[in-house]
Amino acid sequence: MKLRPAHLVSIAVLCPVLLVVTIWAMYAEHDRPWMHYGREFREIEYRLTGNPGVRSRDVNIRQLWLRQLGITDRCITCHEGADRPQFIRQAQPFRTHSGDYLKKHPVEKFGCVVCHEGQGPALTVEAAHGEEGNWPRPLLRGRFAESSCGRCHFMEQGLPLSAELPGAAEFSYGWRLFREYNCTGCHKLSGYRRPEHIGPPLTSIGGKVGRNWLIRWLKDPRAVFPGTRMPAFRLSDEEAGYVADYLMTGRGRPRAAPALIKKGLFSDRAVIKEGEGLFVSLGCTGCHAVNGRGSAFAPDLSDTGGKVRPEWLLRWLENPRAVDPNTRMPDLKLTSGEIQAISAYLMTLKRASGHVSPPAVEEKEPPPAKNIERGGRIVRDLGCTGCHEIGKPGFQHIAPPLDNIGDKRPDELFFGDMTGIEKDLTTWLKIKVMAPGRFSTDKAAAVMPDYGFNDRQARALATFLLGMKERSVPPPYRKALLDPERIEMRGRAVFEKYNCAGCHRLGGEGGGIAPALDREAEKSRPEWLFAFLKRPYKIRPGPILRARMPDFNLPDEDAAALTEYLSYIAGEPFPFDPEPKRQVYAEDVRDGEKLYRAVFACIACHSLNGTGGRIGPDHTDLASRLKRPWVEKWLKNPLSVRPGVRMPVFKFRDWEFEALTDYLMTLGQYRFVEIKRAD
Amino acid sequence: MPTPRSRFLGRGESGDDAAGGTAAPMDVSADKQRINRRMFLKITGWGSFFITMGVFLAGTLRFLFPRVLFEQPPTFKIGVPGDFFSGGPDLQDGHIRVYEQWKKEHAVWIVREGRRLYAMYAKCTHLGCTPNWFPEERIFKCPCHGSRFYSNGVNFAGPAPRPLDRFGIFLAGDGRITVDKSRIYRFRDFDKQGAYLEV
Amino acid sequence: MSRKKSLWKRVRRSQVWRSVFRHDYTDTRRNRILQIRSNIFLHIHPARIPSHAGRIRFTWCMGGITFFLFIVEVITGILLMFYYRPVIEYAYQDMKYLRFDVPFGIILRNIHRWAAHLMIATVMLHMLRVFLTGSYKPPREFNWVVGVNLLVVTFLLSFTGYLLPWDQLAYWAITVGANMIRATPFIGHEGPFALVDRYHDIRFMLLGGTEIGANALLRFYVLHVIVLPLAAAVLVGVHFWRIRKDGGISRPL
Amino acid sequence: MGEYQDRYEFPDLKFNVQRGKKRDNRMEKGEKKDMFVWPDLVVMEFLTAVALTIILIVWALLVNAPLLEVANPGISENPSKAPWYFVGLQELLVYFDPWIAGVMIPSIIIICLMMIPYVDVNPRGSGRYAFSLRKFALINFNIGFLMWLLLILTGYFLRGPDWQLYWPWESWTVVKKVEDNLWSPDPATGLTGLALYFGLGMIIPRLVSRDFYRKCGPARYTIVMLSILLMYFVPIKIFLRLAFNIRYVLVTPWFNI
Repeated sequence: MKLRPAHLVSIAVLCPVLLVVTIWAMYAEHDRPWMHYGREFREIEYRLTGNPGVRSRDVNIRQLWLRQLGITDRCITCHEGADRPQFIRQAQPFRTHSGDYLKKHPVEKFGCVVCHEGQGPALTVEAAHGEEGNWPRPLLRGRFAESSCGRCHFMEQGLPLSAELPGAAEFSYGWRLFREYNCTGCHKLSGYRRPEHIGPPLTSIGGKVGRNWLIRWLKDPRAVFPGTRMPAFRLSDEEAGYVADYLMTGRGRPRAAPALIKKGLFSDRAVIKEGEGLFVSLGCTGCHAVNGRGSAFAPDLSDTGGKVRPEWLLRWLENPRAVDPNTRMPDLKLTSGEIQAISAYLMTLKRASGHVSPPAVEEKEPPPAKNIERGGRIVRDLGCTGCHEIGKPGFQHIAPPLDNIGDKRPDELFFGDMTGIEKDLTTWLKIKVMAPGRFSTDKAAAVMPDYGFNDRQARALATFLLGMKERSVPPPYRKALLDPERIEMRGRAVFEKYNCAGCHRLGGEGGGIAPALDREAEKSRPEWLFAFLKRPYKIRPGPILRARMPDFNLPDEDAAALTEYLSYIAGEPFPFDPEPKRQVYAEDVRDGEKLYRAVFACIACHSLNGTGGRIGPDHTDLASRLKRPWVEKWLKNPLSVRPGVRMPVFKFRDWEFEALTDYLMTLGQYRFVEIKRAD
Repeated sequence: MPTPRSRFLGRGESGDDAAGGTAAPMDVSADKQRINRRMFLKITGWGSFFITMGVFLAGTLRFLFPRVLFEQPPTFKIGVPGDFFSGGPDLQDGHIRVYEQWKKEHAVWIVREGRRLYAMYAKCTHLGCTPNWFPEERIFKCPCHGSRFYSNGVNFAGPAPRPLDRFGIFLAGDGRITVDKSRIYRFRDFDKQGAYLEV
Repeated sequence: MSRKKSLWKRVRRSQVWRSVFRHDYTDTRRNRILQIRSNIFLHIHPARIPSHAGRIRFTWCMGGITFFLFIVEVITGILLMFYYRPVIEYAYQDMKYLRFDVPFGIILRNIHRWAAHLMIATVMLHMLRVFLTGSYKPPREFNWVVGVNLLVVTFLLSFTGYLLPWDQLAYWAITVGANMIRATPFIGHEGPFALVDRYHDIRFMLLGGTEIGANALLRFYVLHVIVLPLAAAVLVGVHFWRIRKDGGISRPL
Repeated sequence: MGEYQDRYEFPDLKFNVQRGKKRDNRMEKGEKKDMFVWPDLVVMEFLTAVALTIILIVWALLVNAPLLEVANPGISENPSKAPWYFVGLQELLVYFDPWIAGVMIPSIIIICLMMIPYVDVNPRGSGRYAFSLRKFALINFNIGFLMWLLLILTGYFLRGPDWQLYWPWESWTVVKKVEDNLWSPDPATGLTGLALYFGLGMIIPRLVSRDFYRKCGPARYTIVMLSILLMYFVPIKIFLRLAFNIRYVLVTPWFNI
C-alpha cells in the first residue's frame, strides 16, 4: 500500500523529531544537578585520599528516612562530606559540618532539616534549600539555624539566666533576653509562665517620685537611666502627662518611723560621709551601682536625689518589704543611724543635669478626672501591668501570643509602609524587636514599645523566636535536663535571682564581701544552712566584718534549692549527713571543756552563750552548724582550709584533739529546729 | 499487478517483497532514484519511530526502578572502635563478647572475638528462624528446630548446616564502625577482608 | 543479502506469520479494505470514508485528538498509580517523590496534567465543530447526547484528578467546588428548600464527610481511576459505534 | 474488488425518503469523493498522534505541572481559583448565589445541550459549515460559547486577590475596594421585572416570526425560547450588577435570584 509522498515526507520529518524530543527527555532525566555534585565529590575525595577506588563509586541519591520524625532527608546526596572530617577545607556543598554538633546529633538519627529546615526530599539546589514557592520553610542560614535547638532543648524549666546551651550561644542569648526583658508580660507563650512583676509596683508611686520626673521617665527611660529595661512607649507629651496623672493618684504616703526624721539630716556632711562608707562596707554595691561603680543587678542609684522623696527612702531602707511585698531587696536590719546616714548619702546623688529633687510635700490641686481616666486607659492599652503592679487594671496579655510565631508566612506579617527590605520572617522579627515603631502607619500604630535592642540582641531574639514552631518532635528527641543538672540549674537560678554573687564568690566569680561558698557545704550541715538562709543571724559577734548576711525572706523551696545546690557543688551528701554515730564518753567531754576553757583558752577569742571573746565566730550552736570532719580538719590546720586566717595552729596531742572535738560537737546540738521561723 | 515502484510498499521494513521473485528487475535509473529516495524516507521515518517506541519502553521499565527506597538502609553505624575495644586482658584470643542491642532493629549480633569484631546475621542457617542468645550458657539456640551455635556462631547441634552467616563490617570515613547488610559472608569466607574488623 | 531475503520470505510464508497477518500487502483495493476490516483497532473506521471527512479543515481532527489524549491519560495514569498513594499523609510526599526521585516521574506527571487540560479544550472544540457543521441533526441526535455526557465525564475526570496531589491548589479548588454543591436545591443542606442536613446531603455523599479529608481523597481517587474512566470508555465505545451506525461522519445533504 | 465496493453503503435513512432523489445524487457524488481509510486516513491519524506526542513531551519538559504547598485547611490561597475550565462558574459566583451559579446554571447548560438536536427542527445545514442556513441556531450557540469563554478568560486572567478585578498591567499588591453599595429591588418589582422579561420574551418572537412557531410547535417553542431567555438572563444580570449595583433581581424568603 503506497503512501502518498506528502505523507511519507511528513512521517520522515515528524518521527525523527519525536525521536529527538524523546532523547531530550531522556537527557533531561539523566542530567540532574545532584549527579554533577556527586561526580565532583568523588574527584575531590580522590584528590584528598589518593584512593583511585573512590572515583568509580556509584553516584546515587542518599536518603535518610527517619520514621519517627516523619523526615526524608536527601541533603547528604550533595553534602556528602558533612560527616567526614577531612573535607573541612572544601567549599560547599562538600564541606564538613561545622563544630562538633554531629557528635551529639548523629546524622542517621537526626537528619538535617530538623535543625536547618529546607526541603529534605528535594534534589535541586533551589528546591532543597526551600527557596521554592511551594515550600514554606526555607533553609535557616547562618546562626539562625540555632533557633531549631529549642525544638528539643526546652529552656523554660526554671533555669537560671546564665544557663547556656553549648554551641547555641545566639539562641541562649535570645532566650535570656526574652526572659530578662519579660516578654511574657505582654505575649503569651505556652510553656512559659508569666514571671513576677519585674518593675516596681506603681500602686504608691506618687509617694516615691514626683510628677515631673515621672513624665521625663515615661517619655524616654533610657535618657534617665541608660541601662534600664523599661522600654520607650513613644508617648506624646500629653499622653505622658495623662499617664503621670493617673499614676500619681496611687500615692500611699510612706510612713517612716518618726524617730528617723531629723531636721538638717540631709545636709549634715559628717552623716553623709558615714553613709558613703556604709554604702560600700555593707555591700550595697553588690547589687546597686553608683556612678558606674557597682553591679547592675538592682537599679542604678546615681540619680536617687533627683528621683525619690526623702521620707520614702527612709521608709524603704527601714523595711523594703513593707513598701513592696514582692521586692527582692533584702532586709539588711539596719540601725536607725545607719538608715539615716545611707539616706542622707543617697539623697546627695544627682545627675549633672541638676534637676531638683521632688518636694517633700505634694503639688497642689489634683488633675481633672478626665485626664486620670485617659491615663488609665493608656496604661491598660500599653500593657504596663505586664511588668508593674498597678492595682486597678488586672493583668491580661495584651499582645499577640508567640506560639508558632516561627511558622508565620510573609503574607501574614504586617510590614506597614516599609519598602526596600526583604519581606521575610527573620527580617520582620528583627525590625519588630529592634524598632517596632517602624511598622507604624497612619492607620495602624504599633503598640509594642522600643527596648533599644542593638543589632546583635535583635538577631538573638529573632533566633529564639524563630524556633517557636508548631511541629514538635517525638518524645525520644526531647531533651529533658537530667537530675544532677537540675539541682545545679535550680540552685543557680535561685543564686542568680537573689544576686548572691553580689557578695559571695562561687566558682571563681562573684564579689568578695562575704565568704566564698564553693566548699560551704563541706563545712556546714544542710539543715543549718537551710535555717540560716531562711533567717540569717550574726555568727561573728565581733566588728571584723561590717557586712552581714541580709534577710532575703526566702521561700522554703528557694532555700532548699540553694542548700541542695551548695551540697551538690561541694560534693556533699544531701539532704542529711550520714555521719557515723560516735561513742562519746562523758569524761572525754569534760576533758574537752577543760581544754577549751583553760588549756588552750579558746574562749578568749570565741564566745559561748554570750560570754567570751569577740574575735572568732560564736560557738554556741557549733555542733548544729558544722560537720565533724570539717571541724577536725580545721582544728588540725586552719591555714590549710582558709589561707591567711587568724586562727592559730595548735599542736594538739591525739587525746587532746579527740576530747576537744568531742566537746565541741556537743555544743548546741540541733538548735536550728527552734530557729526555723522563730518569730 | 504491482508495478516495480510498489515493491517496497507496505510494512515499512526494508525488505518487503510482496511480489516475490516475479517482479521485473529494475532497469530505469530515474525509478531507481525515486525508490532510493522513498527508501531513505521510509527508513528515516519508520526507523526513528520504532527506535522511539523502544526508548519509551526502556523509559517505562526504568520508571519502575526508583532510585531511593523507603526501607531500612542496608548499612548502619554501630559506634567507634573504642566502644568495643577498651583494651585490657579480655582482648586476648578466645574471649568472646556478644552485643545484643542491634538485634531487634537490624537482626544483627555484634560479636567481638579477641581483637576481631564481626556482625552476625540473626537468622538460623537451617530454615531462617531467629535464634536466641543465652548469655548464661553462652550459646545461641534456635527455637524452631533446636539448632545450637557457639557464641562465635559455629553450629554444634541440631539440623543447622553451617555456622551463622556474617555481614560486611568496616570502618567508615568518619571513624565509625559500619555494618553493611548487603554483603553476606558464609563460613568459608569468614577470613576474607570485610567479614571482620580487626584492631 | 539474498540469504537474508530468503529468510525473510520464509518467515512471511510460515504458518505462524500467516495466522497473524491474514493477507498480503499488495496495493489493491481489496487489500486496503481487508486491512481495516481484519484489524480490531482499525475497524472502528469504515473501509472507506467520504473524502471531506479526511480533511482537517472539516473535522479539525478534534474527536481523534481527544481520543488519543484519553489513551495518553490512561497510559500515564496507570504508570503514575505505581507511585501514588491516596492517603493524606502520603499523597503530597508521593508528588515530591515523583518530582525528585522516580526516573521520568516528573515528565510523566507533567504529561498527565497537561494532556488533561488539553483534553478539556479539545473536547469543547469538538463540540463546537459538531455544532457548527450541524452534525447533531437526525439521525445523529442520540450521539450528540452521548457526546454531551462524554463532555461531562471529561470535566469530572479532570476535576477529580485535581484533588489528588493534595496541595493547596488542589485543596482550595475542590473546596470551592464542593461548597457549590452544598447549595443544590433540595438535596444540598444550604440550598433552597433543603430537605437534608449536612450529614445527609449530596456534598456529604461526594466527600464522605463534612469537609475535605481522607475520605474525600479516597473517593476522588476511586472516581478518578476506576469509575469515570470506565464510564468514559463505555461512552466512547457507544459514541464510535453510533458514528458508524448513523452513517459515518456527517456529510452535506 | 467489486464485492467489497458494494458493501460500502449508507444505512437506511428514513428521514431521507422524501428526498430520495437528492440521496441518489449524493450517493453518486459521494462515491466519487470517497477515500480509502487505509492507508490515507490512518496515516493522517498517525501523524496527528505523533505531532501531539511531540507537543506534549516538549510542553512537559518546558513547563512543570503546578504543585503548591501541602494542603493546609488553615490557610486559604488568595485568590483560590478553580481549575480553568470551572473558573467561568466561579466567576458567575460573583453575580449569583451558589445554588444558581454552581448548580442550576451548569445543570441547565448540560440539559439544554442535550436537548439541542431534539428542538432544532431546521433540517438544513447538516454536515457542513453553512451559516446562512442556520442563522438562529448558530448565533445563539456561538454567543453562549463565547460567553463561557469570556467568563473563563475574565476569571483566569483578570481576577486577583479577594476575587477583585485587576487588569493584567495592574499590580496585585494594590488593595481594591470591595463593592459595598449593593441593593435589591423589592420583591414585587423584581417579580414584575422577571415576569415582563420572560413573558415578553416568549410572546414577541411568536408575533414577529409566526413561521418559526409553526415549525416548532408549542412544546419545542417553549423549550427553545425558555433556554434562550435563561441564557441571556446571565449577561443581563451581570450588566445590572455592574451598571446599577443590583445584588438580586428577586428576593424571596427561600431563595434569591
